[in-house]
Amino acid sequence: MSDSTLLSTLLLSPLISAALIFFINMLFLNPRQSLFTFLALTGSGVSAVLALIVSYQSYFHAQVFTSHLFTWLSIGEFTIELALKADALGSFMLLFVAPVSFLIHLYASGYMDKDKSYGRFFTYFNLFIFFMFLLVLADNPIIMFIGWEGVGLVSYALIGFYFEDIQNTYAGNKAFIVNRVGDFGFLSALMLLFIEAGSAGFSFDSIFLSLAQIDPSMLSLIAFLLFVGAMGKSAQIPLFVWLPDAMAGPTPVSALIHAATMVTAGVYMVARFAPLYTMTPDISLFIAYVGAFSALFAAIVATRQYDIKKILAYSTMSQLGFMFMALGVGAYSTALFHMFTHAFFKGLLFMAAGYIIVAFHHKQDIRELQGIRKSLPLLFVMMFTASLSISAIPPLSAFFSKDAIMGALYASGHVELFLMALVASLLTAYYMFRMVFVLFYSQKTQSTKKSSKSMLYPMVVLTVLSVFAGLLNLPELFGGNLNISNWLNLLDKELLLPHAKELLLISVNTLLILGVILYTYKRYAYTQAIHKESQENLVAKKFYVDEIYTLLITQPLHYLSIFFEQKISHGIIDRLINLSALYYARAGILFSYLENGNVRFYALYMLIGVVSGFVYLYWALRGVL
Amino acid sequence: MSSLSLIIFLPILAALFLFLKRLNITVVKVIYMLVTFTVLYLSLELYINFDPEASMQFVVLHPWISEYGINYHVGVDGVSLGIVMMNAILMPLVAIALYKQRDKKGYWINLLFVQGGVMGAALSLDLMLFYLFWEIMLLPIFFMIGLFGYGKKNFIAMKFNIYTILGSLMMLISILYIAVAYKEQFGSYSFALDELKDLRLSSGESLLVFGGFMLAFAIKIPIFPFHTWLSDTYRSAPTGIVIVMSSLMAKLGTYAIWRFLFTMFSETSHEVAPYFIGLGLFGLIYFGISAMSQTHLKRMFALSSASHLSLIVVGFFIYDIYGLIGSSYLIVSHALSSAAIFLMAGMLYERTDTYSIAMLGGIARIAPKFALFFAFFSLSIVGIPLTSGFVAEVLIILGAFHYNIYVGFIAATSILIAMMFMFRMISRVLYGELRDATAGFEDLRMHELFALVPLALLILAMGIFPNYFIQKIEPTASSYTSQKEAPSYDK
Amino acid sequence: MLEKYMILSIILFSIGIVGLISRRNIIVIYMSIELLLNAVNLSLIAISADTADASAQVVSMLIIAITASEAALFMALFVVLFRNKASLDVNLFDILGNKR
Amino acid sequence: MQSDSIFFLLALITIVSSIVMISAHRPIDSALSFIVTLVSIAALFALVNATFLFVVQIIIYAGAILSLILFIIMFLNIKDENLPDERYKNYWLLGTSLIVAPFSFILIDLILRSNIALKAQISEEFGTIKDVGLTLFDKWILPFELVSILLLVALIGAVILSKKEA
Repeated sequence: MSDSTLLSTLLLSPLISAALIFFINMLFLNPRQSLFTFLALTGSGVSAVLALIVSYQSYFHAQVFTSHLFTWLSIGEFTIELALKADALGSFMLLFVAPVSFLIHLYASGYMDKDKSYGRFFTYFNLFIFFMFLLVLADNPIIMFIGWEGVGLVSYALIGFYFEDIQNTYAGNKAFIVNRVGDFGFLSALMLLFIEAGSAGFSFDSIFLSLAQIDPSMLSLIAFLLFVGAMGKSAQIPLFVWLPDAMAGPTPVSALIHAATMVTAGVYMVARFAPLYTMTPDISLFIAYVGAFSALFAAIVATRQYDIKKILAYSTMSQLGFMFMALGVGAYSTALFHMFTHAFFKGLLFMAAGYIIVAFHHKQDIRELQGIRKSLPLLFVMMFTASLSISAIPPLSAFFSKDAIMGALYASGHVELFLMALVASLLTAYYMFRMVFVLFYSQKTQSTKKSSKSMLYPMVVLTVLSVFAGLLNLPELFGGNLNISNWLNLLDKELLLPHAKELLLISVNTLLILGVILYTYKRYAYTQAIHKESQENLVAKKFYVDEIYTLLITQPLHYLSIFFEQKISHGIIDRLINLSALYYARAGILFSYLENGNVRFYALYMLIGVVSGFVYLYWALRGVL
Repeated sequence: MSSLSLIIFLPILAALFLFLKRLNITVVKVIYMLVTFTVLYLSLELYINFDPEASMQFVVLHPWISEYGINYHVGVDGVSLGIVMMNAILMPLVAIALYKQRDKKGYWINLLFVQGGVMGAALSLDLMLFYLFWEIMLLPIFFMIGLFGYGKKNFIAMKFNIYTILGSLMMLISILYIAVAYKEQFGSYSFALDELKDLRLSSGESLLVFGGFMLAFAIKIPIFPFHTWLSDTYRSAPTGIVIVMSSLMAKLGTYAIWRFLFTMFSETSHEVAPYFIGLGLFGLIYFGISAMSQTHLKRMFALSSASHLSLIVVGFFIYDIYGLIGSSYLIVSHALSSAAIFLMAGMLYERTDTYSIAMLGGIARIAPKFALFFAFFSLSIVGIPLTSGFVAEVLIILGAFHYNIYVGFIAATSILIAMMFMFRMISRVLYGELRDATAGFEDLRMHELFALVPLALLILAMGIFPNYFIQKIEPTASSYTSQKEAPSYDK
Repeated sequence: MLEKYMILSIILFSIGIVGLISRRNIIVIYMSIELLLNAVNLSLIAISADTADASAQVVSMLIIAITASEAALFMALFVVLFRNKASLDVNLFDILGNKR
Repeated sequence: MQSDSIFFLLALITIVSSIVMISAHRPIDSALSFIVTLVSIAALFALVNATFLFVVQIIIYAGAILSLILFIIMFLNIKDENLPDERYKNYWLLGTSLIVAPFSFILIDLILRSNIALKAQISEEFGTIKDVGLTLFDKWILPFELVSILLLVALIGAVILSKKEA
């Protein structure tokens, strides 16, 4: 198989399986579920295997796969090739996106078992992988944008998957609209970029070559607008409101789209445009601050959530904030590495949550799910591991990635960012273990008999990965040589700390986190503290952000709409038009008074006419006479 | 007879024949199908034989009223080709979809008549001929609303007609004015577009004449503030005619701006372009926001159409290759999408007897195919990637950014505006609980699928392989823009 | 001499028009019309005298003949109208007008 | 100069009596003053030697038509309540005069400015019955015959109009 066909197959196999599932689902009345499972798993499995091959070749032989499908659009200078390119960054993305997708497919085949919309679900799911690959592999920003919007669209469809409850579809609408606000920025940025630097072609490489000719303020604007797109997709302040609501979708969706892959697209995009961001330090710093505030905000809100999936959603937002902090200070590969580990442990956490939800009849409130350790021992182990990992306990995967971020923040000299990150990281440990202790350490016991093998296996794999994935990018401190960073070879800033300082940082950090976990244990394990929390304060109400948005955007728009339609269109313009017609009719009545049937009046009109004619002629001919 | 003349006159003659002859309704439908498919076949042949590199093709020129220089002069270029194809594709599909619902002979006769009128207006290169067809299109609309409409149909038909005729009269005055001015300068009357190009008018005169033309087009499109006939007319017009109005006639208005105004008054067009861009952008946002509070399905779609048409106007007045191509692409793509969505709204009404969004709901539970297509076409209006609307919007936005960065930002809001109401509408109509009106909702029938599937496929094809279609338009558009360089480009 | 006759004719004609339009009494209107014709006759006679040609006098005579026939019809009309409305007011005879 | 002063006298009588004719409230007053007008016009005819026309004017107008009018007025037995209520008569007269005034003024002005008079030599026979008769039956025979038809038509019309509804 040639490189080009390999890459095309990687991209197209999920699309083909999606199309097949779609047609079978539409055309046949009672297709067998196993057929769908087979098609879906084949589609994602093939691409997972190929993705591993691509990553292997890229890592060990620095091979760059390319594939040119067709010319999408060509007008004047605006030539958009539908071309794929798997460079180091792309291959790295493939390395975790494709396998995680496959695992979650496997998991979903258990989760969605016997669902009446099984076929529809996997159509969307495979379509999602297709768009995600398109996003990752695109060789120019417009095609990337298509993938970018495509994943948003599928995410919309999947959030509203259980459309019988209209609220779910509203959540989907919200997700898509907020995302599109981001896309507005993204698209504007791309257009400006093309106008400023697109004359030599619009693939990433040629853009980066002509970046130097762009005016710095314009460059900042472009960088900012691109980041607006990332804000929307990666749920950063202020465009994060959709992510918690997006948990209305089935749990595999939350695991795949709203934790592991799609939401990280913003991080990927900023990393992809790293040459641009290195030239605009102000915007980079802005990104770091947005990331810091998002991380902190989400972590604070997560401490008062009760819905198991919402906790994880805020946690995702918080972790994404960490990644943006790293991007902002120029530690691109560190951010990407955190994204890599995050995909595993967050995917695992969501899958575990989904497992619990299925096992306990779609209960999602942790207060109702207390004491399930006995019935789900394996799950307890996995969830505990994942929580340790996300809290950055050595030597689990997130320890390496998060610690690298902290180090980079510290080294960048922005102490305030470092402190915010530290607080957010402590809060992470707090809310994660709050959940774990409430769920598993309780006097109560609940039992269940449901279990599904196809759901468990992927989780086991992900547990292993979330434990060991960190070793791939082992820092020098621990005898590694930053394999992934070297592989990616992005324009990282040199943010190295002396080993002693780094060691000190790590130990203090770890100790603090352990202290927090201990405190959490004291507070929540085997107590009723969870029931005593106030529901009314600012944190529990999520800082009233949704309400503020409704008040500031949704409602004014609605009133404006009514105002436009009823007051301006109908009240002013249409009334003027109708009135002009009416007065035209009135004028007719007025003239009909002249036509009164009285002949001497007619004679009068005639006389007036004749006299006016006379006077006019007399005046006009005054010179001649 | 050349194929262009055949395309124009076959439907009109068939309509006259059907009008004069007393026939069974089935025979009428069969003849309708035969005629529209013949036209489709001829148009496809035209499309295939069309040489993108040459400008005006298949020109037919017969003297008509020679002492006044009025000729029968038709021809096709890249942009009118799009309208011709739309017309040829939509008409048979409309018939397939409405095949069982409409059993009045007049319905089909009027549709045929309208097809001929639209074809004629799109192809004519002589101002008088254009005016003739422009008015011919109007008559069937009047009868259709009056005969088959809903609500206060007589009032609305009357209002629509007087309103549009008012505009047309201004246009007629302008046409006569320039013909006389031409005689003063060159010694003979002429209504031919390529000769009138050479006419030199003072800036005040050409502004007035331009205004006369523009009024006619602005009312037909409609541009803010000439839009108030729109939502009522769309609401009370029967499905077939709504499709014709939104997909063909409104588009013809924008097309005519390009074909006539930009050719004859290129300098004036440049002078007034900023105002019309402003008006278009305002309309884009205004109509979009107006649509948000609509509770009536067809009115919402009407306003959404208006919003997109404003964007098309912006694209034309930007006068930049991206804007021009984007607008002509959006003409075609929006014609397809809006035709499909109005068709589906008609099906919805036929099944539920209501257009009120509040009374609908839960359709996706029992009619998955309907829901799928409805959602797809709504999303294609929003301009989701891989649908044709996305390509067009991206091009227009690119042109707008090229023109001016602020214009660009406002034009880019077009990707936000439509979905603000579209998504909520989809939720309310398709999802949630079943209502009284939607209980027992019947899924798409076979013949309806036959009408919708080609539209959906075409929209997808135009979104995935835009280059193939755009190559037919590009040389025409670039020949226009190379004549006059894009006026301003400031950061 | 001709100018004087002409001026007098014009004045009489104007007075006739004034009477014709201002008055509502149908008999006075009739007489105003006669006055108009007489004014014309006057000018015709003056022209005839000025040109020493009898043709204008013949025309004037024909006019008088027409006046006579007109008189006959008018008288008949007066009788009919008066019989119907018992009034000489022309404003009553306006059924051709805009009646709402 | 004698004829001039006679002309002015007659003109004055004509104008005054015609003004009285159009402004009198009762038709009988109008008719009587109209007789004065007609007679003075006849005198004006005589002043320019149109003797035959003078006779015709007196006989047909003053004699036949006016007496017909008077006869009708009396026949109809018009009382005051049968007369129209002409409250605004004077305003109307004034208004219409104002409208007509420029018309008359312009015509008079034109006549005064132009030189239209030929002042041909008047023969001895001018205005006699022979002269007029010869012209009438020589040049104007067709109109003359047509007028006779017109009179016949008017006669029949008058009879039919005034016939009572059966």
